[in-house]
Amino acid sequence: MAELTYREAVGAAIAQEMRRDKSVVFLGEDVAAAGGVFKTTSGLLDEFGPERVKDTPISEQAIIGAAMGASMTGLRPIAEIMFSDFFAVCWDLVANQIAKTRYMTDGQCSFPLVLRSANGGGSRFGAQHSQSIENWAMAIPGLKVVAPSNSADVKGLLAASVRDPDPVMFFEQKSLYAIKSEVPDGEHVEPLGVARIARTGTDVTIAALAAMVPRALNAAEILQNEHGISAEIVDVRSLVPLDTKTILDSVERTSRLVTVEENPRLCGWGAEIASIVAEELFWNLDGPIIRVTTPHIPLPSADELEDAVMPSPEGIVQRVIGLVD
Amino acid sequence: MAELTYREAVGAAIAQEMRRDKSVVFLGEDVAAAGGVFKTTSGLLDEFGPERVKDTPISEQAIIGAAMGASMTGLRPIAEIMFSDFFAVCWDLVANQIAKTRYMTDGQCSFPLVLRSANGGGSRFGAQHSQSIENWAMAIPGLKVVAPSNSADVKGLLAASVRDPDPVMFFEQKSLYAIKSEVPDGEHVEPLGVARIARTGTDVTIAALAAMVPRALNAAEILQNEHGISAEIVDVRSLVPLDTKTILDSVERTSRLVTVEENPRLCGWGAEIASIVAEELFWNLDGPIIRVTTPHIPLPSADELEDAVMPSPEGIVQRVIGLVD
Amino acid sequence: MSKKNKEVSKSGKDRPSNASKAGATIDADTRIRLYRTMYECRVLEQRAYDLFMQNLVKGTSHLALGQEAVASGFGTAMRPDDYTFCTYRGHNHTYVRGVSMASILGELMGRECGLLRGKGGSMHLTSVEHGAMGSYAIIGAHLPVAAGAAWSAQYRGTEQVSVCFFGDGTTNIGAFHEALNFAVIWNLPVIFVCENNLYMEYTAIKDVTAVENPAADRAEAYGLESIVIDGNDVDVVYETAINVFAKAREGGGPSLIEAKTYRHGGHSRADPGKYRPDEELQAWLDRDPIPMYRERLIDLGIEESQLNEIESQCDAEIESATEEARNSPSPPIDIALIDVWADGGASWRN
Amino acid sequence: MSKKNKEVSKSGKDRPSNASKAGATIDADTRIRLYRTMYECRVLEQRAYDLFMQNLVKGTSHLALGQEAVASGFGTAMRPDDYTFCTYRGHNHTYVRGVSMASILGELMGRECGLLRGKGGSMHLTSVEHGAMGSYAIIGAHLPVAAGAAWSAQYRGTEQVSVCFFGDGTTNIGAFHEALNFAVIWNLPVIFVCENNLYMEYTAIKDVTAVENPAADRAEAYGLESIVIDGNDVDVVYETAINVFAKAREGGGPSLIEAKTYRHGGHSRADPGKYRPDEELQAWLDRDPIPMYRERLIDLGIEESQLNEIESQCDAEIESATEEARNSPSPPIDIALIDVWADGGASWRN
Ligand SMILES: Cc1ncc(C[n+]2csc(CCOP(=O)(O)OP(=O)(O)O)c2C)c(N)n1
Ligand SMILES: Cc1ncc(C[n+]2csc(CCOP(=O)(O)OP(=O)(O)O)c2C)c(N)n1
Ligand SMILES: [Mg+2]
Ligand SMILES: [Mg+2]
Repeated sequence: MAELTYREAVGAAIAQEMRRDKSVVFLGEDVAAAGGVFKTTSGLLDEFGPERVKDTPISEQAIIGAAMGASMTGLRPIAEIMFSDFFAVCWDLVANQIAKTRYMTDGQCSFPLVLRSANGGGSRFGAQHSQSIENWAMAIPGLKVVAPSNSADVKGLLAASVRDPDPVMFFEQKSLYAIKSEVPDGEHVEPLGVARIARTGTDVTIAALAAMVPRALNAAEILQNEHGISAEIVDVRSLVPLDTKTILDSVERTSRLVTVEENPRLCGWGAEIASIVAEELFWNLDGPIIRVTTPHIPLPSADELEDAVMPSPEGIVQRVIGLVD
Repeated sequence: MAELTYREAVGAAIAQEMRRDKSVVFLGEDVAAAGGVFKTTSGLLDEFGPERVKDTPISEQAIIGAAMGASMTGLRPIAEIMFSDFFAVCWDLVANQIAKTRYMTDGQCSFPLVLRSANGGGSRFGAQHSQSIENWAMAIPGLKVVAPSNSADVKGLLAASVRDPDPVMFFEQKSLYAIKSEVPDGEHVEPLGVARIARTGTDVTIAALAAMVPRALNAAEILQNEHGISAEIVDVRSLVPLDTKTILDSVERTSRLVTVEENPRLCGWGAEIASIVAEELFWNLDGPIIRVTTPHIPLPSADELEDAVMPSPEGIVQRVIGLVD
Repeated sequence: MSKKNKEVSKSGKDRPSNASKAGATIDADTRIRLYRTMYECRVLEQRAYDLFMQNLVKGTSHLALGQEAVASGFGTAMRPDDYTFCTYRGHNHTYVRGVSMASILGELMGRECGLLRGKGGSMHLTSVEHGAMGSYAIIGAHLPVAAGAAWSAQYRGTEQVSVCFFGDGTTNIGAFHEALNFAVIWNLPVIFVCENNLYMEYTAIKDVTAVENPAADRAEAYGLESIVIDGNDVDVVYETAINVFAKAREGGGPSLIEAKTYRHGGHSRADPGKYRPDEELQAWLDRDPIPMYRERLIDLGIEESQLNEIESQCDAEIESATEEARNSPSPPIDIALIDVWADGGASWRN
Repeated sequence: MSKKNKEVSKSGKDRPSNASKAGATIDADTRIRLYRTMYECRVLEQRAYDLFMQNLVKGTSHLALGQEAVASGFGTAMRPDDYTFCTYRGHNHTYVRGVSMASILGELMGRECGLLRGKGGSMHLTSVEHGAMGSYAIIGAHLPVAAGAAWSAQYRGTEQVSVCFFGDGTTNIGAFHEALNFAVIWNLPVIFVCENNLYMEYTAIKDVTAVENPAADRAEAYGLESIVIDGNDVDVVYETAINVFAKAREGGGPSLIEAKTYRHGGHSRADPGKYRPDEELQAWLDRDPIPMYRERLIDLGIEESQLNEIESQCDAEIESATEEARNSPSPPIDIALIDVWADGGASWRN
């Protein structure tokens, strides 16, 4: 097993898939010659050439539209949207066109494409470059939604996303790009729609995603060491398809659920999971379902302010203690 | 009290506010000379003239951008987006600019504007002209979100939206446009953020919005007459601000909650309300929280197909019986 | 049936001069095919209108009555594996690729025989089998998608061309601008065809556009040639199409064509189109592409009886297509819950 | 570069001829003001860079070192109640409206004295009090917003003008197209200023744009005059601004200006800008607007001592502003939870 940064795992996954399948092409702003503004795709232009690795103008509708048109005519494009906030300038192509056209055409068209983007806060970029928009995507029927928390999952899930016959929104948490962790050697593909128990526990289930996974793990350590509470951490990994089985099994065992979302409070994915558990496991629950989220505010830029509002290990610990005590 | 259609109530509210306040201006596609494609704004051009009632090109980003720029410099614009699905072509202006700029500027800018749109299904318009996107808006901090179910609320809440100092997304349910109901005479303004108990009941609380309110009321009649179940119907009316007090009070009394959403399943507003109740009223609940939604699919066009997938009174009745029995 | 078209110009009338030039290279069989195609489109959409008025078409419907020359001219010039991207006003564009009348009417009526079995409706006709890659109902979206299909063809080296039809109103939306620039810098085999019918829904394009020719006057902003053609003259349309297809297939890159035309009816549903001046409407009815072309064919020596024969065939076809669609059952309800995903399902959980 | 740059004035330097023409109408006080403003911008952003390298500016920062003539020329020509809309590369555009150096540096450093008390950061400088209506960080968004402010001024009859600054890369996004058309058809008092610094982030604009002058070559697509100016010559910028402001205030409608310029540094943060050829960078460093203008002023008879004096004043100003910002505390945490709504709150429920 090699250690790769989360950033390197992105490039490794794309390279793995481009080597395997000539129909995989890649486009985005500053992705080719410059290797991406987060340096996730350095080296791809050199290896695969300008026919397959393409720099675009600042035209997100054209980027996504091109990926859509190419995917429905035989290619498997990967498109990068630099910051996930910018999906707002091309949301029609994503939410109204790509997501709906298979259904509307009675299954005639397929859209095997991946839309990758840097998502989430913690980098002091301010409200328009820090959003966690995985819940925007989850709300749209027809999109698969993936958000990995570590390098191995980046590589395996991105590879699976490229191979998937449906459109996948692949959210990379930008504050994780520099983090190293182990990635299996050789070809690595991890199925979509399978959550991962990142830590086993017996008193409470904490469901988390992307950057919230290390924070939840951190909280679990504190809970164990300082409060004798045993938390099970579920890394949700894929919001669509959602591995409700793993989540429900865990809550059945622990009888308590806390979700930890980076997105602002209203209509986050945690609400969806909470509502599933409140319907399907109501009689097993030993207490209220708690959601830890960013407040329903845009993210501030200054470091102390941003840190104060995003879910923190300490904040998670407080909420869990309140629930379990 | 006069009887007005839901459609006429829209025009009546705009006219009432334009008469009162010269800073209110109105723009959109085909809204002036043609009076709107849903004929909601007929007569406004004649009464207020082409300086205040303006037809635009098919340029939704320019429409919303113009409303934003005008609102931050002294006007109170009302902008129409013809079908709410089209917010996807201008979502950046709505979600990233209008919603966030007051916060980002430390409160320097105000955006007293209203974005009106025809929302929802039931008119056989197919997947790109039938969405209920109130949950898209609810997910964005900085937007107020209103969706009336009857003519009086259209008039009162639209008037209040125009007077509100913050951006309001005002969703008109297009299948309700032709429905008549009573509207108070004279100036009518109804505060935002207050839910309405549309029917009192004791066994279960059903929270509904817009076109789902008459369906829920219909279901309540069947439940009462055929099953002896007394359902309380809460017309949520405003998703942001959300009148959690009225909802929680009702559930406290009935001990059971069913939400009826028109939007597709994942991350709908019902999930948010379910999660609030699952946290704050957990110990009062006598059973699981049930969400009735459209399945997580795009809406089909053919009438039988569309009717089969949207929440129906019969469907609501079935779910409530399952819960209360 | 094979009189040389030089004589066209002799017959005079208000026919643009480039029409007769076009005539010079179009053979009689093609002309007959162009006429038949236009006539078929006409009866198809007239029937759609009747069915709408009988409340057998629900929701909405956008007809291109009067604009048949554009669809027919381009459709006839296409290779079977070329791609068509069109709008909600796309019945003709879909039909000319070889889709049956019954499956179009069936879709409008939400019947099982419908092209999409009722899941898409009037605004979303698609037949991938015929290269009809979809009818798009949100203004502007399909321009970049058409560019994407052209990119794919270029990458795969197939010499397929992607053709994108849209209205005058579409030239003012952002996606138009992005797609045009994109297509040019990547030198894509895509043809953008603006059908300028002078109106958006109820608003005249001239009232909301900074230039006179909303597409052609912007061509230079993308380094493209400015091309305005008479969209009611099917010879002109056809010949223009042949030229830009050849250019695209040879690696000459994209083209933007503005075809001036007019819709005889309203924008959609039962819109009577009253916002249009009577004289304007009349002038365009006088330039109805179908009788205009009929007259030309007769001038060219084609037997009227042959045209009559074609017309009766089409009239019979539309009757049987209507019967087929009317007799088709409602789609099975369970198809509403399939085909969100490529595995055929709609499930978001395990 | 532009056709206007061909003649060389008698001083023998590569000064465009229209610059000396511009000189003819600009009085000495204004020239001094232009020089001082450019110099202030320069020291302000050099300091911002130093603070970034010391890790006192977090997140990101986009400098316009080398582009000071555009901000200074336009800023000096504005009326105090005009509106500025700019981008993340907007420190200078905000500063020239009268905002203090300390509040700008404080915002970059996330301090309480910051213009937005740390809630916006480097990319969102705004001072409504000074007509600086915001710095927008998603490409294209502010063009329609600036048009909206112009619409408001037109409706209120105030003769205010709205000025919108953006980069070359912004000309390829949809909002550019929509805003331009919209401004023209409503004849709005808005001035669109494209600062063409030849690059987007790390990609050259020429590699992704169908025309040579990404803004000016599109002016005609909106019925506008095509205007390219030397954005490094503050006289040219100032005089151009005076002209288009006068036109806008008289009801003459919008203008689009393309100002050719160059950023001396990278796109953002610590980008060394290595994707740019050395000779290109050197040629533009040789045309640095500040020494170029200094020389011209001396040629025109302004005492060098006066310029030295101005420079020392600015150098002192930036030191004290830096001290003020450094000494300012972190913002109180509770401001993170206010001002989502006009009532000052952030609550979504009762
Ligand atoms: C983004 C968007 N805005 C508005 C509409 C509503 N709409 C449907 S058709 C139409 C007019 C389009 O005009 P044009 O492009 O000229 O095409 P035509 O209908 O004349 O063929 C409008 C405004 C839409 N479908 N999508
Ligand atoms: C919609 C959108 N796409 C991409 C970006 C990322 N981005 C920020 S600045 C920039 C380059 C902009 O270039 P230009 O318009 O020339 O302005 P400059 O930075 O040169 O001043 C890009 C691509 C963005 N902020 N918004
Ligand atoms: Mg039109
Ligand atoms: Mg630039």
